[in-house]
Order: sequence, then C-alpha cells, then structure tokens
Amino acid sequence: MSVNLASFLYLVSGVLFIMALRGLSHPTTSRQGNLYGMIGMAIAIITTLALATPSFGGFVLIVAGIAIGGGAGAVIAKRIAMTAMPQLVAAFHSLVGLAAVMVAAAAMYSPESFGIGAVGAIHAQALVEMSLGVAIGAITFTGSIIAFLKLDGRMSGKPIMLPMRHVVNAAIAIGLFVLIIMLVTTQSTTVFWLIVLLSLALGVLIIIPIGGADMPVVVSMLNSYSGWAAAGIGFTLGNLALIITGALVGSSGAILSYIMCKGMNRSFISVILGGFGGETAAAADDGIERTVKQGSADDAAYLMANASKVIIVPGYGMAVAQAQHALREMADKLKAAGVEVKYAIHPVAGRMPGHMNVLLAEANVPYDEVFELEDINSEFAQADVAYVIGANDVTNPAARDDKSSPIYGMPILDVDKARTCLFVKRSLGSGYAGIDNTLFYKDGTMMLLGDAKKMTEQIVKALDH
Amino acid sequence: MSVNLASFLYLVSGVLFIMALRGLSHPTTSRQGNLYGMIGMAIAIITTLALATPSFGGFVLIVAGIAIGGGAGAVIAKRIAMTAMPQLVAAFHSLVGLAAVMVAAAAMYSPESFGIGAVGAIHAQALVEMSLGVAIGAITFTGSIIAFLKLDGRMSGKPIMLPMRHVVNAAIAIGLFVLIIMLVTTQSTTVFWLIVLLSLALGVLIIIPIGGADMPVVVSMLNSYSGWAAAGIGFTLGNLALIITGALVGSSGAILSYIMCKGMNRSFISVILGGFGGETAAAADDGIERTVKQGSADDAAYLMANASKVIIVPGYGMAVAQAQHALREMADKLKAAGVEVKYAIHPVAGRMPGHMNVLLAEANVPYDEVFELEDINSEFAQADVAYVIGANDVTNPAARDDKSSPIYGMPILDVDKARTCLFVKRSLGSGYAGIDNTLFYKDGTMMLLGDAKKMTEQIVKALDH
Amino acid sequence: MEQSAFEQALDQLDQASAAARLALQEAGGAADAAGGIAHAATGGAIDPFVFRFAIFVLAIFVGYYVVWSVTPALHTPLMSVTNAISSVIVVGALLAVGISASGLATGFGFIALVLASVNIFGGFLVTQRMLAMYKKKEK
Amino acid sequence: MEQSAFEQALDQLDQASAAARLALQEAGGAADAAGGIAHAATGGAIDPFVFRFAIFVLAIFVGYYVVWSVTPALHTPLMSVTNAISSVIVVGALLAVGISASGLATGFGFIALVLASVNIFGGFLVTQRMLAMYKKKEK
Ligand SMILES: NC(=O)c1ccc[n+]([C@@H]2O[C@H](COP(=O)([O-])OP(=O)(O)OC[C@H]3O[C@@H](n4cnc5c(N)ncnc54)[C@H](OP(=O)(O)O)[C@@H]3O)[C@@H](O)[C@H]2O)c1
Ligand SMILES: NC(=O)c1ccc[n+]([C@@H]2O[C@H](COP(=O)([O-])OP(=O)(O)OC[C@H]3O[C@@H](n4cnc5c(N)ncnc54)[C@H](OP(=O)(O)O)[C@@H]3O)[C@@H](O)[C@H]2O)c1
Repeated sequence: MSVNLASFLYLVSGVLFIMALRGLSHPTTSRQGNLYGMIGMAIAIITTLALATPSFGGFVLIVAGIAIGGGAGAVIAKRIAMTAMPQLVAAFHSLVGLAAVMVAAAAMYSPESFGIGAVGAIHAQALVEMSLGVAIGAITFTGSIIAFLKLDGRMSGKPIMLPMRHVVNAAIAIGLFVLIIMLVTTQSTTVFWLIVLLSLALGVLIIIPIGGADMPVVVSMLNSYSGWAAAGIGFTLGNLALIITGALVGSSGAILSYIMCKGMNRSFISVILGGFGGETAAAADDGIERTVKQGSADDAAYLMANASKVIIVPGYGMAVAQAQHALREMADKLKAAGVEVKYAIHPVAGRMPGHMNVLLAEANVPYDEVFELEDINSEFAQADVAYVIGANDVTNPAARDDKSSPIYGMPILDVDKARTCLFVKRSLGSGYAGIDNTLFYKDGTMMLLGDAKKMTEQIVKALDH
Repeated sequence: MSVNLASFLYLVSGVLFIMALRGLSHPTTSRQGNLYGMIGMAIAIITTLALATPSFGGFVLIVAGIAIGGGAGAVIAKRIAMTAMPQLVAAFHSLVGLAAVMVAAAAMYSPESFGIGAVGAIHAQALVEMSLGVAIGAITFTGSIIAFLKLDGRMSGKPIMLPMRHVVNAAIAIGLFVLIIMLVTTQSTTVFWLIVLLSLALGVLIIIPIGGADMPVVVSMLNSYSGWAAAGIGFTLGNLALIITGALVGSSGAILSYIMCKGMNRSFISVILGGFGGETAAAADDGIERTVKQGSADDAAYLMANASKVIIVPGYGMAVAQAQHALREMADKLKAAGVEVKYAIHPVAGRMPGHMNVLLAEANVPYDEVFELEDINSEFAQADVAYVIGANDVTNPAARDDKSSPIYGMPILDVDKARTCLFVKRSLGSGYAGIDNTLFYKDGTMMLLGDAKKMTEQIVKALDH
Repeated sequence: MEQSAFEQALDQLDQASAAARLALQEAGGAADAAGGIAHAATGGAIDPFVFRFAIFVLAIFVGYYVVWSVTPALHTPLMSVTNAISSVIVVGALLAVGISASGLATGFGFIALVLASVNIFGGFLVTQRMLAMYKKKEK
Repeated sequence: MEQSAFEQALDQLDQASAAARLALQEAGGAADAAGGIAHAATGGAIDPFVFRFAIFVLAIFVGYYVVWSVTPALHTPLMSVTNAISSVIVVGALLAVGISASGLATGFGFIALVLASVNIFGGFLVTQRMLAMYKKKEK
C-alpha cells in the first residue's frame, strides 16, 4: 500500500471517529455513531497491517494479542454493572496510559520500526515527543488506578495529604525535565526507565490527595491528558488518525471536566489541589432545634396516587441503592393511575456526567421522559410532588440563597417549588459537598428515611392497595 | 522568511478567520470577531510579501492596487444604505469571482511565480485545479452580476425562460469538460480563454431563469461556490489560509442556502431550476365574497395604546418602505405608555437571512427585544396586538393548516393567536410566494392599507394625541 | 543565469537520487524494505496533497459547526464577512504583481489585486458598520 | 548490507544537494531567488510537521464543537467511546509487534497490543450496550 493511500485511510478513520462523537448528539443517531467508531478503528488497524506487513510470526502474535485483549474486553463489557461505569472508565484509562508507555518503550528499543532513527541515534525531536508521551502515559496509568480504587471503594475516598507534597511534586517535575534532556543527549534506556518510574510515582502522588468524590473530574482530566499523549505519539509516528483522535479525546476530557466543575461551582484548580470531600459529613449540629416531618411509604403512595403531576429527581443515592428498576416500576404504576410523571436530571447528579441518564435508560425509562435542568425547572411550580431519591446537593437551596455557602451559584433543581417534596435517603446527613440541606426542615417536605430501593419498593406495594 | 514559518502564519490567519466567524455567535463578541478577521487578512498579506518579496516596482504597484481598491471599498462600505445589503453582497461576490479568474489567468501566463511549472509546461494537476477555479470563478462573476441587477431592480425580477435552456446548459457543461482536457494537453491560452468565455455565458444562463425573489438563495449558493473555487486555488498555491477559508466560505454559503430553503419549505433543486416567484401576484379571486375589516392609523393607535403587550412582526415590506426608524419611534412611544413591546423575526422574513435584524439594529432597536420564532411564538397567545408590518407569507396560516398549499410545512409566526392582528400593507395582494393569506379576512384582523412607513408615522402622530 | 543552470543540475541530481532510492526499495525483499516502509509511514514521503486534503476536510467540519453556531440575527453580517475573508485570494494576486516576469500576468494580477482589495476593505468595513448597530437595551 | 550502504550514499547526496541549493539561494539576489522562493511557497519544501500541526489545531476545533454538541444525557457513553477511540494507539503496537527486529520491542509492543485491544473491544461494546438502552417512549 502506498503511504499516500495509507495517510488518506488514516484520515478517513479520523473522520469516522469525529462522526462517532457527532452521533452522540442524539440517542437515535448514537448507535450509528458507535458503529462509525468501530469501522474507523478497523480501518486504522487494517491500514497499518497493509502498510507494514508483518512476517508470519508477527502476524500470529498480532492475532493472538488482539484475541486475548479483545476477549477480555468483550467479557468485561458484557458483565459490568451499569452502576460501576465510573470505575470501569477509570480502569480503561489506566490501560490506555500503560499502552502508551509500552509503545514508547518499543520505539525506544526498535526505533527503525517507527522510522525515528536507529538505536542510540534516535532523532531528538522524536525523543522529546516520545518522552512527553511516556510521561503523560505513565501518570495516566497510576493516576487512573488510584481513581479506580477510590471509585470502586477498594481504597478510602479520604484525601491523603502527605506533608510537603507540593514541594515533592515540583521536585519530581523538575527531575523529569532534567531526565528528558539527558535522554536526548545520552539516548540511554536507563534514563528512559527512570522517566517512566518518576512519572508513575507522580501519578500516584498527584491523585491521592484528591477526595474520592472528586474522582470524576480527575478521570475526565486524565482522559484529556491521555488524548494529548496520543496526539504526541501521533506526531512521532506521523499518523493522522492518532493526531485527530488525540485532539478529539483531549477536547472531550477538558470539556467534561469544565462542565463538572461548573456544575459544582468549583474551580478546576481547587479540585486538583485536593483535600475536598472525603467522606460525607453528618448533619450539621448548630444547636438550633429543627423539626423534621417524617413519613412512611404509605403516606408517600397516598400523596403521589392523588397527584396530577409528579417529578422524580434522582441522585447519587439512587445509583448506590440500585433503585432505578424499582423507580421505573413506581412510575409505571403512577402513570397507569393517570398521573403525569417526568424525570429531572441535574447536570452533576450522581458521580459522573450523564450518570443518572444511563441508569434510567437501563431501567427502560424512555429518554423523552427525562429532562435536563433548564428544560424542566420551571415545571416544579406546577407539580404536586417532587420525588427526590438519593439526591441532595443538587436540590440544596443554599446554592441559590446563601451567599456564604461553598456551593453558592451552582444551579439547582427547584424542588421546593413543588407542593410537596419527598426526600428518600437514609439519614439527615449531607451529600457530596458536605453541607446541610435546609430543605429537610421545610414545611412542604416529607422525609422518607431508608434505603432508596427498599423505600421505593414499599411504595410500589402500597400503590397496589 | 522560511516557508515553514510562512505556512505556520497562513495557518494562523486561517484560525483567525475561524475566530471571526465564531465571534458572530453573539452580538457582543461579533465586533471582536470582525477584528480577528482583519488581523488574519493582514497576516496573510504581509506573509506573502515577506515570502516572495517584490521588487521596488512591484511593491509600488501593490501599494497602488491596494490603495485604489481599498479606497473604493471603504467608500462603498460607508455610503451604502442598509436596505441595499442584499445587492451589495451580490456585487461583492461578483468581484471575488472575477478576481479568481484574473489570478488564474496570471498563473497561466506566469506559472513560475506560482511554482506550478513553466509557460507551456504547467503541471497537469495544477491546470485541472486552475481550470475548475477559473470556471467556478467566472460563473460566480456573471451569475452574481445578474443577481445584483435583479435585486437592485435594474433588471426585471421575472424569470427569463429561454427555450431548450437545459439542453443548452448541458451542452456548455460538456464543452467545458472537453476544453479542460484540451487545456491540459495543449497548454494553450486560447483554450483557457474559451473556458472563461463559456463559463461567463453559463453564469448568465443559469441565473436568468431564476425569479428575482429567489436571488437570496442564489447569492448564498454563489457564495458557497466561490468558497470551493478559492479552496481549489488554495490547493494549487499550497496555501493553508486559502484552503481553510475556502472550506469556511463554502460551508457558510451552503448552510445559509439550506436554512433559506428550509424556511421557505422548498427544495434547493426547485429554486435552481427557476421559474418561481417573478412578480408578486394579485389577491386570489376565487369568486367567494369575503369581507375585510379595514382600519385607520387612529384605530391602530387606540388599540395599541390600550394594550398591555404588543408584538411587532416586520417583513419585506418594512425594508421596501424603509419603515424601521418610524417603527422604532412607535415602539418607544408605546413603551413610554407602559406597553410591553417585543419584535418577532421569522427566519426567512425579508429577502436575506438576518435582513430584519440588521434593519432593526440600524434603527437602534436593542437586540434583546428582538426574538426568533421559536422563542416568541408561544407568546402571541398572551399578546393583545400583533403589529404585522410588511410581512405576509411568514404569517400565512395556510402553511400550518392547508396541506395543498405550496408553503405547507413552513413554520410560521402565530399572529392569529393574538387578540387583534394589525396588518400594514398596501393592498390585499400576496407576498413573495404568491399565495393568498386568509388571515386578512379573519375576525380579529384589521387591515391598515398603505405604505408601511407612512402608516407607522401616522400612528406615531396619533399616539401623541 | 549560471546559477539557474546550477539549480537545474541540482534538480536532476535530486530526481536521480529519488529514482534510485525507489528502485532500491522495490528491489529489496519485504523484510528488508520494512524499515523503509515504516519510515515512509512516518511521513517522510507523503505527498503534501494528502495533508492539504486532510486540512480541507477538517476545515469543512469546522466551517459546518462554526456557521451553525452563528446566531440568526447576525446572518447578514455573516454573509458580508465571509465575502471579506474569501478575498484572501489576494495572496495569488500579490504573487502575480510582485514577482511575475510576464507583463500580462502582472496586469491580470493587478486587476485581481484591485478587485480583492475592494472586497477586503468593503467587506470588513461594512460588517463593522453593521455590527456597531447591534446594541443591548440600556439599563 | 550493500543496499544500505548505497542508501547511505544517496542520503548524503540528498543532503549535499539540499545544502548547495540553500547556499545558492542565500547567495542569489532577491529578484533571482524569487522564483525559487515562490516555488517553495507552493509547498515543495514545507516540513510535514507544519501540516500535522495544522491538522492538530483544526482537529481541536472540531473536537470542541463536536463534544459540546453531545447531549448531556449521553455524557457517560461519550466517556466510554472516547476511551475506545483513544486506543487507536494500537497502530504503534502493531508496528512494534509486526515489524520490529528487537525481541524486547516486540514484547513491549505485544503488551501494548493486548491492553489496547481490551480497550477497543471493551470500550466499543460497553458503549453499544449502554446506547442500546436509550429508548423512546412507545406510542
Ligand atoms: N455527576 C458528576 O459528574 C459529579 C462529578 C463530581 C462531583 N459531583 C458532585 O456530586 C454531587 C451529586 O449530587 P447528588 O444530589 O446526586 O448526590 P449527593 O448530594 O452526593 O447526595 C446523595 C445522597 O444520597 C443519599 N444516599 C446514599 N446512599 C443511599 C441509599 N442507599 N439509599 C438512599 N439514599 C442514599 C445520601 O444521603 P444519606 O447518607 O442520608 O442516605 C446522600 O445525601 C454534587 O455535589 C456534585 O457536585 C458530581
Ligand atoms: N429572508 C430570506 O432569506 C428569504 C430568501 C428567499 C425568499 N424569501 C421569501 O420571502 C418571503 C418573506 O416573507 P415576508 O412575510 O417577509 O414578505 P412577503 O411575504 O414577501 O410579503 C411582503 C409584503 O410586504 C408588502 N409590502 C411591499 N412593499 C410595501 C410597502 N412599501 N409598504 C407596506 N407594505 C409593503 C407587500 O404587500 P402589498 O403589495 O400589499 O403592499 C407584501 O405582501 C417568504 O416567502 C420567504 O420564503 C426569504
């Protein structure tokens, strides 16, 4: 295959990746989009094989590698619970990071295959690009592993604040810089591996001080990094598909981080500096006696069955309790009884962008019953019941009214405008942001204390009577 | 200057052009955007001069050329009336088309300056690219001149349907194809000029059968063509700024044509085939006796002064009558009297996308009082008066209700939902689409027959009493 | 004149070496050529046309998105500003006027330069004039 | 081995001719060199890095627009699909496994290939699974 044709095909696969993301602008086109992505990947792989045709042995190795990895990937994709998506994405990121390191290592030991010189005489530009790629890749690898462990609950979400961590990190960064220069001059593989080691350590060090709840932003940020790393390696290989994909992934991660930070009303810097939101705090005990109206599943069933419009507001607690199927059952019962039911999703409800949407979709909730904040917020005033299930911060009126609150300015769902507001959660404790929610003590609020799934199931039963 | 630096600078100017269009996403950023565009153009010019430094004589010529052209351009830009924008854009397009032809001719006679070979031995690829560029450029030139003449009223808007025109056009197209092949083989300048001549003729022939009112779509289409022509010449010159700009302009023209065709609910093909909408038709005379409630300026003033909400719907007639200043005065008076006033703009009101917005802006109407169809259509139900000034088709309920109507499916402004609907126009005649408007005969409608400007001025006077 | 003869000679040398290299690669066995091919894969030998085409395709995507994001209220300025920027074809006119040897070519270039200049100044200034009219409500 | 010696010689020839050409251009007067420079302006001598950079920049614009146009309801699939496509780094792994001479490099390449494959299949399939769940209300 001529290099011109190959470059053209790499461009085609880059364009197909663009079409893949473009498809996600609407659920109906999204499946088609995913298909474009797969075709793009197939074209990139086949083009590479046609351009640099491997020997028979190499070919066998390649098929074996794809079979092993592909098989494992397919099994994981099939088995994974939808509630574990945040962890899964983090785990997958770590693989991309390690793959980038390995590709760079291969290039270090066999530069001829990549056309970047010969052993001991690799082009300086390529070495710089490569070491940037390897450093970012290694940081992505260990950083994503920490994020995975924290999201999966295998490691405490508490921020681990080492003494002098900023100094240590700065020292490592300077060390990396020096090592990269040394690599260019000495071409030594030892220096290469030192860069890898230091970067791996840096990945751990910059992520452990960040609280578990901030991990989604971290995952997105690492995603963005991995895109830029891929683009860097794309420059080295002169591969258009990699350059385009790197830019796409880099933009995507950056934009999602931005959306999350804006949705939480926090600055990206403050997230990265860490120390925020380890464990959820207990209810604020400010000495003022406050009364809470508590209700039972029967009360809730009665209220909703007699309502004409119910808006459901799911949050992180719904994901934890896996209450989406019960919720959908409840909504079906209500709809059968003639109640209008809609779902309202806050941009940062849950722990990942789009978290709630995916869970509701899993429970077969049609996406045209699910509305975004801007589209539904004005409807709470006409709703009889707002059924808030496992959500907390995204309803906290402090964001609207209390200028001293850390979440002041964050847009919220106006559930307090509904005639009655039902809160399903296990306690009066706070959510991710660790601040008290005054809504619990409001007149129109009824607390339904208990696990989201169990409580919803009880309501379903009560609706049958 | 090194070619790498030059290419980089051309990229910078391409990016600045992107930023220029990006700025137009909002009025507040638009001025900044226009500035980016100017800087981009300056960079492209300076880079070219630094890359291929002209002799002193050449330099003098260049300064003279820019001074002559620039001076003329500046004067035109300053003097032109805002209502003449459609014509101006058409005229400017014709200049771009001719410039493309001239650049191609220069390349034909001095290929060395462009690095595409020597006289009599120009690279085949360059010749093909060039002849495509020159053909499209020439078509753009004469086509835009016809569009200009029709829009400016110097030529009748009536479609000129020559016999056998499709056959003639097809013959010319085939002739062009043959000539391009001949050009590549013979390198003859005679053939080159034959291509130019035939293309000039084709430009005239494909535009004259299209009715005057369809000219906006034609202008946009020619804009798109000129973009693709520029990109073609960009490939020949290997100039990134030209390639990027060509793609931008090409997309822009195509999207605007699409928006217009969709807004008119017509297919692009039917527009191009022509024969539609020469002169506006008279009121349909279907034998049914219909009553019309006619009113005076005083009636209108009384109604609006006592309204709590008035929505103004401007259309092509407002532009013809230059009534925008009087209109704004009327709105000021109403606002001073405590009436809520808003403007509703249909996507294809007037004869050019954004036509009404520019005229209202000229009359100092703040852009946050001007709303698009989707944003305001639901408000007509709460409005006391819809003041329809020189608009017709964009309010015609036939588009909503009458499946047999040619405009069926086109979105319309629901002025009939307002308590009273005032129609300012000179007669009961139809608008651009040539179809009768049943709204004129509806109960809640009052016709204010007369010139839009004069009528509005009378209302202003009446409001003073 | 001597210089240009020298240049021609160099050109021929270039071509000869390229041809020889090509022949060499085609003669070599698959395994031997692999390095060369991979090298080529890294861009050494890619026709700039491919890159330009990639740039063109991506610019169309950018154009598509950037134009759709233009607010309808500014569609008229959009038409005039695209008109202005399409006059970047002036770079071709500058080459013709500035460095062409042929008088005819200089003449054509000059016409193109004048026309493009009308558009550049006219287009940007009329856009500026229009945009200056879009005002927010005074508070 | 002979072939590679030949190749080296050709390389040197290339370099020599390029250097000579450069010297010539710098020595020549502005007017004489103009033709050569203009030719260069048409792309003959542009470093592919410039083109790649242009592609990179435009792709960032495309990425920016295309990601903002993703509906928030599909942000989770967006994360998994970007993950999948970023595994296009597999092309590097394929070069290492397929045509590298060094055993170590083949080994590293193999690891990268397996990891990237997990991501490719895992990423696209889990996205497919998720997207299949998004349904419209039945009428
Ligand atoms: N979506 C994103 O992309 C993203 C990213 C980063 C950060 N965040 C942050 O995450 C928060 C999301 O807000 P949110 O309202 O969804 O969640 P939240 O404010 O964290 O509140 C979740 C609530 O669910 C309850 N809960 C936990 N497990 C439960 C169970 N098994 N049954 C019933 N209730 C349970 C908890 O109360 P109890 O303990 O009393 O049960 C908790 O108050 C925001 O502060 C946002 O800024 C989101
Ligand atoms: N905007 C675009 O981009 C674009 C492009 C192509 C086509 N179009 C088409 O243009 C039409 C635009 O709709 P429109 O409602 O704005 O205009 P319209 O339907 O063409 O109606 C304009 C009306 O203005 C009246 N008029 C003309 N001169 C007047 C004057 N001096 N004083 C008062 N009234 C005057 C005419 O009625 P009298 O003769 O009775 O006075 C006419 O009925 C649509 O059909 C659209 O499809 C628009």
